[in-house]
Amino acid sequence: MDLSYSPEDRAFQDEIRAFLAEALPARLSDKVRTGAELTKADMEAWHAILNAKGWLATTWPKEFGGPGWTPVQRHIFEEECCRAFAPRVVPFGLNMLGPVLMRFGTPAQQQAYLPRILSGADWWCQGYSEPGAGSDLASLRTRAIRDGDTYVVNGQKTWTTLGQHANRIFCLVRTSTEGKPQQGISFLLIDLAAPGIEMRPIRLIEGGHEVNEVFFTDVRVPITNRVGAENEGWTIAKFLLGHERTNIAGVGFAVQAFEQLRAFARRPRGNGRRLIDDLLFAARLSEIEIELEAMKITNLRLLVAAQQTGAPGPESSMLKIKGTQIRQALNDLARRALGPAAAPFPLEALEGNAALVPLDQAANAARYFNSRKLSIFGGSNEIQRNILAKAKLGL
Amino acid sequence: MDLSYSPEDRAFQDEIRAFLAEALPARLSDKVRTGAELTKADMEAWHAILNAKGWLATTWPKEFGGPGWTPVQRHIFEEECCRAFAPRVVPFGLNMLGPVLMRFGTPAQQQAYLPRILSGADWWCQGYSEPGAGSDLASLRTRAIRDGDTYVVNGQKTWTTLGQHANRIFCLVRTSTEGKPQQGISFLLIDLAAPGIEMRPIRLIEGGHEVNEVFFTDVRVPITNRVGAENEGWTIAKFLLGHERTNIAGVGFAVQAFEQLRAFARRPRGNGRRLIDDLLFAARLSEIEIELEAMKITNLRLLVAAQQTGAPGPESSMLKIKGTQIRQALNDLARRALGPAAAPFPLEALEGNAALVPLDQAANAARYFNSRKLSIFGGSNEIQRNILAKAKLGL
Amino acid sequence: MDFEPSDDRRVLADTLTRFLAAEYPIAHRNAVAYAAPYHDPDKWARLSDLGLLYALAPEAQGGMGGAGFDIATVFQPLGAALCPEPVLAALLSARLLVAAGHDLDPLLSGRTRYAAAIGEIDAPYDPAEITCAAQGGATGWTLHGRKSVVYGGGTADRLLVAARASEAVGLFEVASEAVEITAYGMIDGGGAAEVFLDATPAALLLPDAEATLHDALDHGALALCAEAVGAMDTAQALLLDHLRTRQQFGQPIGSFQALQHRMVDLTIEIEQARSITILAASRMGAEQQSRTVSMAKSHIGRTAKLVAEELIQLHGGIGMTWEHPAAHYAKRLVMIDHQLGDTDFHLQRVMAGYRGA
Amino acid sequence: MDFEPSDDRRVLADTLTRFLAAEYPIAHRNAVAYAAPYHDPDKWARLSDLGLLYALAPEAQGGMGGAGFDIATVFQPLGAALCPEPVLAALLSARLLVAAGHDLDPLLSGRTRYAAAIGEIDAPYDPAEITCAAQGGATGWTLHGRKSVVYGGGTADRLLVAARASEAVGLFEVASEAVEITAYGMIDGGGAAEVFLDATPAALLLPDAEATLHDALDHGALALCAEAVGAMDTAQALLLDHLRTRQQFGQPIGSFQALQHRMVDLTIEIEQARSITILAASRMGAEQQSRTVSMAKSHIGRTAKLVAEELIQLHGGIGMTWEHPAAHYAKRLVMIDHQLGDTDFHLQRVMAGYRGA
Repeated sequence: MDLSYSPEDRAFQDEIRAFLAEALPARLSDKVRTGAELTKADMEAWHAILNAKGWLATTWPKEFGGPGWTPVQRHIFEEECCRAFAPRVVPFGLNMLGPVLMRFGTPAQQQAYLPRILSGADWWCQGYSEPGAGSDLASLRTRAIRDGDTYVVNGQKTWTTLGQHANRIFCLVRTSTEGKPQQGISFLLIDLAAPGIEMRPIRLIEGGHEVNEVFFTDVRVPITNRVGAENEGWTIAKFLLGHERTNIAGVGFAVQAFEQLRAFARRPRGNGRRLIDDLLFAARLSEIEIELEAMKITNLRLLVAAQQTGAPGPESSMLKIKGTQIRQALNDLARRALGPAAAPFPLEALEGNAALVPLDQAANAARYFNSRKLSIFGGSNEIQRNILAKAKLGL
Repeated sequence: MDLSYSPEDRAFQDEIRAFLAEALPARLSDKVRTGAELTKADMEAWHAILNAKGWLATTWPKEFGGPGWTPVQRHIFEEECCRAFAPRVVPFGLNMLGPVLMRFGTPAQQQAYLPRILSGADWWCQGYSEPGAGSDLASLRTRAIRDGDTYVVNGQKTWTTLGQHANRIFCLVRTSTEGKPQQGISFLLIDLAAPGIEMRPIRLIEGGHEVNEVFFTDVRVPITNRVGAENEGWTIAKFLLGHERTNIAGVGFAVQAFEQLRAFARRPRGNGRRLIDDLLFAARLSEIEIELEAMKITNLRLLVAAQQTGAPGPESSMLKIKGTQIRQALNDLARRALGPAAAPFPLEALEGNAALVPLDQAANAARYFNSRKLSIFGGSNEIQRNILAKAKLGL
Repeated sequence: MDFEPSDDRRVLADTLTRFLAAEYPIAHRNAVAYAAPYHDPDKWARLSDLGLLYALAPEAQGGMGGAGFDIATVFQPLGAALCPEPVLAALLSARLLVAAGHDLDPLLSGRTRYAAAIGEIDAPYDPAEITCAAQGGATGWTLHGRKSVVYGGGTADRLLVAARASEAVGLFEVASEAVEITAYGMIDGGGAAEVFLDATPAALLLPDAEATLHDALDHGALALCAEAVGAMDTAQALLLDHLRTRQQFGQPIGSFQALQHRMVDLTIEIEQARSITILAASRMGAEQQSRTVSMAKSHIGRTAKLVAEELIQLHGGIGMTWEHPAAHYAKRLVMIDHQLGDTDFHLQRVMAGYRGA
Repeated sequence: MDFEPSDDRRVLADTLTRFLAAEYPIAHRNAVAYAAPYHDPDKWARLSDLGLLYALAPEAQGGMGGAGFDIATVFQPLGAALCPEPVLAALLSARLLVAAGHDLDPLLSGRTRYAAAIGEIDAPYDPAEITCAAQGGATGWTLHGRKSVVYGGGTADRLLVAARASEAVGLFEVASEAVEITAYGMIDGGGAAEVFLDATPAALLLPDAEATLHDALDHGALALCAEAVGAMDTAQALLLDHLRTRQQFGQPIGSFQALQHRMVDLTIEIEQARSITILAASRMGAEQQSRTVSMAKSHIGRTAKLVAEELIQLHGGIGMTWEHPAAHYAKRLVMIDHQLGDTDFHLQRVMAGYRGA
């Protein structure tokens, strides 16, 4: 039992800190700190900085241009990025498609796409969910019908995050209606410039635009853009679901939110009093802090176990559930901490002389509402419970 | 909208209070207040006092010897009895079998048994659950096989409350294995003095003896002791479940527990400080008080609705769930209020010079553990949720 | 004992419910609730013509109601329809003007719009903490300071301002033109404003207004509870409809037991919230008014948030979208806890009741 | 970073687990835990012979451990087997004797049984509130007052007593024969005692012992956390077995989704409790010792109760019976919250950490 980092890990941590102190532009970390929306250019700029250092594709092995880090090193990197308020890396190409191509793609596909992910030439988005296929993903109905050397794709995808910035989409499509629903699914790479594709924004509860619907009408996709065998896309879908859950616990984000909230609560108000001295507030904050401290260890325990066994087990569903509960609880308390001042609509947030609260708190209500997605997207917490009941508890 | 009692109801309330002040022996109310075990003689004595006044069978119509009260009057009576720490009326004959006989019994059965319930000549207990048939009551396996004018009963019943005091038991037994499990059940009245019956105590978690197992070996029961038609006992079981849920919310008991706990928390300790001034304790107590105040109204709303429609709906399951949650929360907090002093085992409770806490609090831990039964017995809260989902929400 | 509304109140509730259903379909509601002036002035006039505001004041002061159940009768349908009109501002103002012996008809008729400017950044809920200052002089009173998140403050003609003069907190009236007002919308719809008082000339209505302010805030809190009950009823109906119709894994998701049990628990909490709101309404004007209202508001704060969160969660992704009514009900249900005292503020008022003997 | 126990600790845990499984089957455990002397003196001697107690003290003082992980290694198997032996009394005493520079071997060998008499009726958890008095005189010190719920007090040879002399709380040693002791069993098994001090002659061990007492209580709280984790693991196994085998409505009840989801939530809480206990063990002797132990004890207090209540509820009636192990695990899990500070007491210690800058 030894909960401290090894000397090597501590040296690694120092290296990350030094890099972030030098390379992370304040204009980006300020935006993250205050919850301001990052532009496409902001995200691309941060990707380019990381890529220049060789630290962009943290989960990739060295032969494909990754740094070859251990899970613990990746954890340290993510922790430090959060602490420094670095922008989050856009995961669709790097952490989702990349590993899929390395495992299931042809050499030609790997050579064509992996370097473009690193360079930023391609921005990928994800075409999984459909209006009728959410938790029950296997019921998806977007059809791809063979016509010579191409598939003709018709249907609709939804919840496509940051699709407005993307030039390519990877999709699960139905190539057969025979057998069980899982059996007729294939995995396609689609150029968003192809004729017949329309992307429409979905406005979320707090007013922001981060997800989209994608409509496919007679879109022609070369069969060489299929990854893996025809009708065997479900294997890839499961691989993605089970394999790449880096930072699923979101501990770094939770620590960030906790520190911001505690700092705010300690600030004396106009009448000299501090929110932290309100006993019920302090009790609620303590309860979350305790859960968060426990979560840090739970996360590390599973990380170290995964490092030893090579793959995360169904336990990662525990990280998803508890991790989202903690982040949502923090966002909830941060919203409540503002009292009536949480109400002004962020799109018209008061600034300057009329400001009600510090800038990094002004979006607390919007953040709270937006964070309700955490327990829904990426496999709802109900689905995670089903998985755990079956795979871990044997019920 | 008028939440106050009518002048008639208030006069009725005064009458009850005056009666209790005069007729309830202090030796009984002291036992109830301190959680001491009531003997069989104690319970019989209180029944006799109520019966002499004509207030024993509060749910019975006048023609059978009841007082003919409205649901609101019954509620007032129960509220006042709780406030005065009167013993609880033993419900098996009065509130369970009585209404069954009135509705399904033959005139001969009614004449034979109802007066004996009032007089105390018979003490009934209930033979419903079996080791393999708890929530799934219809799977019961105790067999009754016809042999001329008698049934021969073999099997086992369990959770028979206060069976150690009883001379008779009403049972659900299987008279047919044809069709759906619900279809082959009959309702029998059995004399516990009959050969082949053995009653064994079940010791509960906190050490007390209030429930029993009953074993039947070739017990002969005259067919005239069957209530209702053969194989139609399920109708009676459902009638009992749906119909007679007097005081299912247990509001009176909760008020009693709340008042005792608040009084204890307000008492200055040796160092002059009071538990009530501990902010977290006060917060937890307040949260329960709020639920209890809401529950009082929820209970009355459903009571008045039942008075108008003639029968309680599936909503009474809500009273069961929330009512038991509140009572359990109060028992939980009362236990915690004692700190380490909750630990001494009640069977060896410290008294006199060595007493740790006031006598009416000494059994708090035992009460807490015993009260875990509330959400299990009489249809578990899980079963109540199933009922509500189907019958009230249409899911 | 009787839990049925009186005939008068039933007629008012029915009229209001029909009007709101016809005039505030969710698309229109959202259109007006999220863009300046954050309500619909035209429909506000028509609501006033229905006599709505008269239900908020007692007969002795020219109204036609004013009891706890009258307020609940008005606000429950408003909540069920997510109506963004500044009726809360009118209610608070009416209670203050009644106490000041002021003529209420301009307010009750809808001709003059009032807003109550009580809360401040560092005194969000408790009038005892007010720091805005009132100074008396030869030419009358002037006010100094800032009032925050004044509901309906952006569209009011007159403001009723609580400000501290020497020891006591007094109640003053000022004309909106006389102050600097920054109006804005709220995340759950409807409008509020920052009010900057800079030697603003004011008329004194009540020299010692603390009890009056508490009473007005109690009435406002009751109104918010009733509004929440109405919104929770609609939320529950939306949710039940979704559970019955949304298919996943070849069956309606309402057939999954885990969701059924959560829906049952939610239903029980909503019924409890309704009950404690009824109790609070019955105690307005009675001895236990403040403590009972606080019980209700504390319960509602917790329950409305639970309903909002389950409303989104059980809807899944669609409940996160601006397009779906669920999102807007969820926002309102959560943000009600930010108005006139949140669940813990009111819990502490309930706890204060233990301090006595 | 490494979450595997060291080889020494693994051997100790395995030895202890095997011993307890063989010697404390639940029927025997209940037989000795609920009847005077509320433990099994014979097996206590054999446990001591295993060297168990040496793991509780540092090598410098003649022990073979004493670190946070040593304590966790001992108490987790004790919890898993519901062992009623007074090991907690030994641990508290060992920490006190270490601080006093006292010879530990009589304790660690099991030859002399010590109990720590710290808590009082009105000072149940916090040594700062102690009122028992120590008076110095020509013939030495005498103690006056009463100590309550002294774990292992009924079977101890020597008592270590915290008592107030003028300003400071000091630590004293008395012989059990010199005091009046009322021993009793506890509702969850095991024994405790009331200790009446009436001019009892005592030896002064430490004149200012408050920090030492806090340190001992921190170690005791950690031990209770580890014990709870062990008991929760057994509880979870009992529950899973029940869910897999108990049939109702023609299927194992573990196939019902509502119960599955509750079981998952329970599992997550247990893992969180294990994690925070590991963290606390790692911080013993470090700067954050007290606050981290309080985090763990507060979490455990809440979680162990949840596990206990679900253990009974999901077992149904059978879980309410004395015959079934579930009932006894449930009692222990709940009553751990009554020892050395409950969930809210420790939450307030965590909250106190915010008060600084």
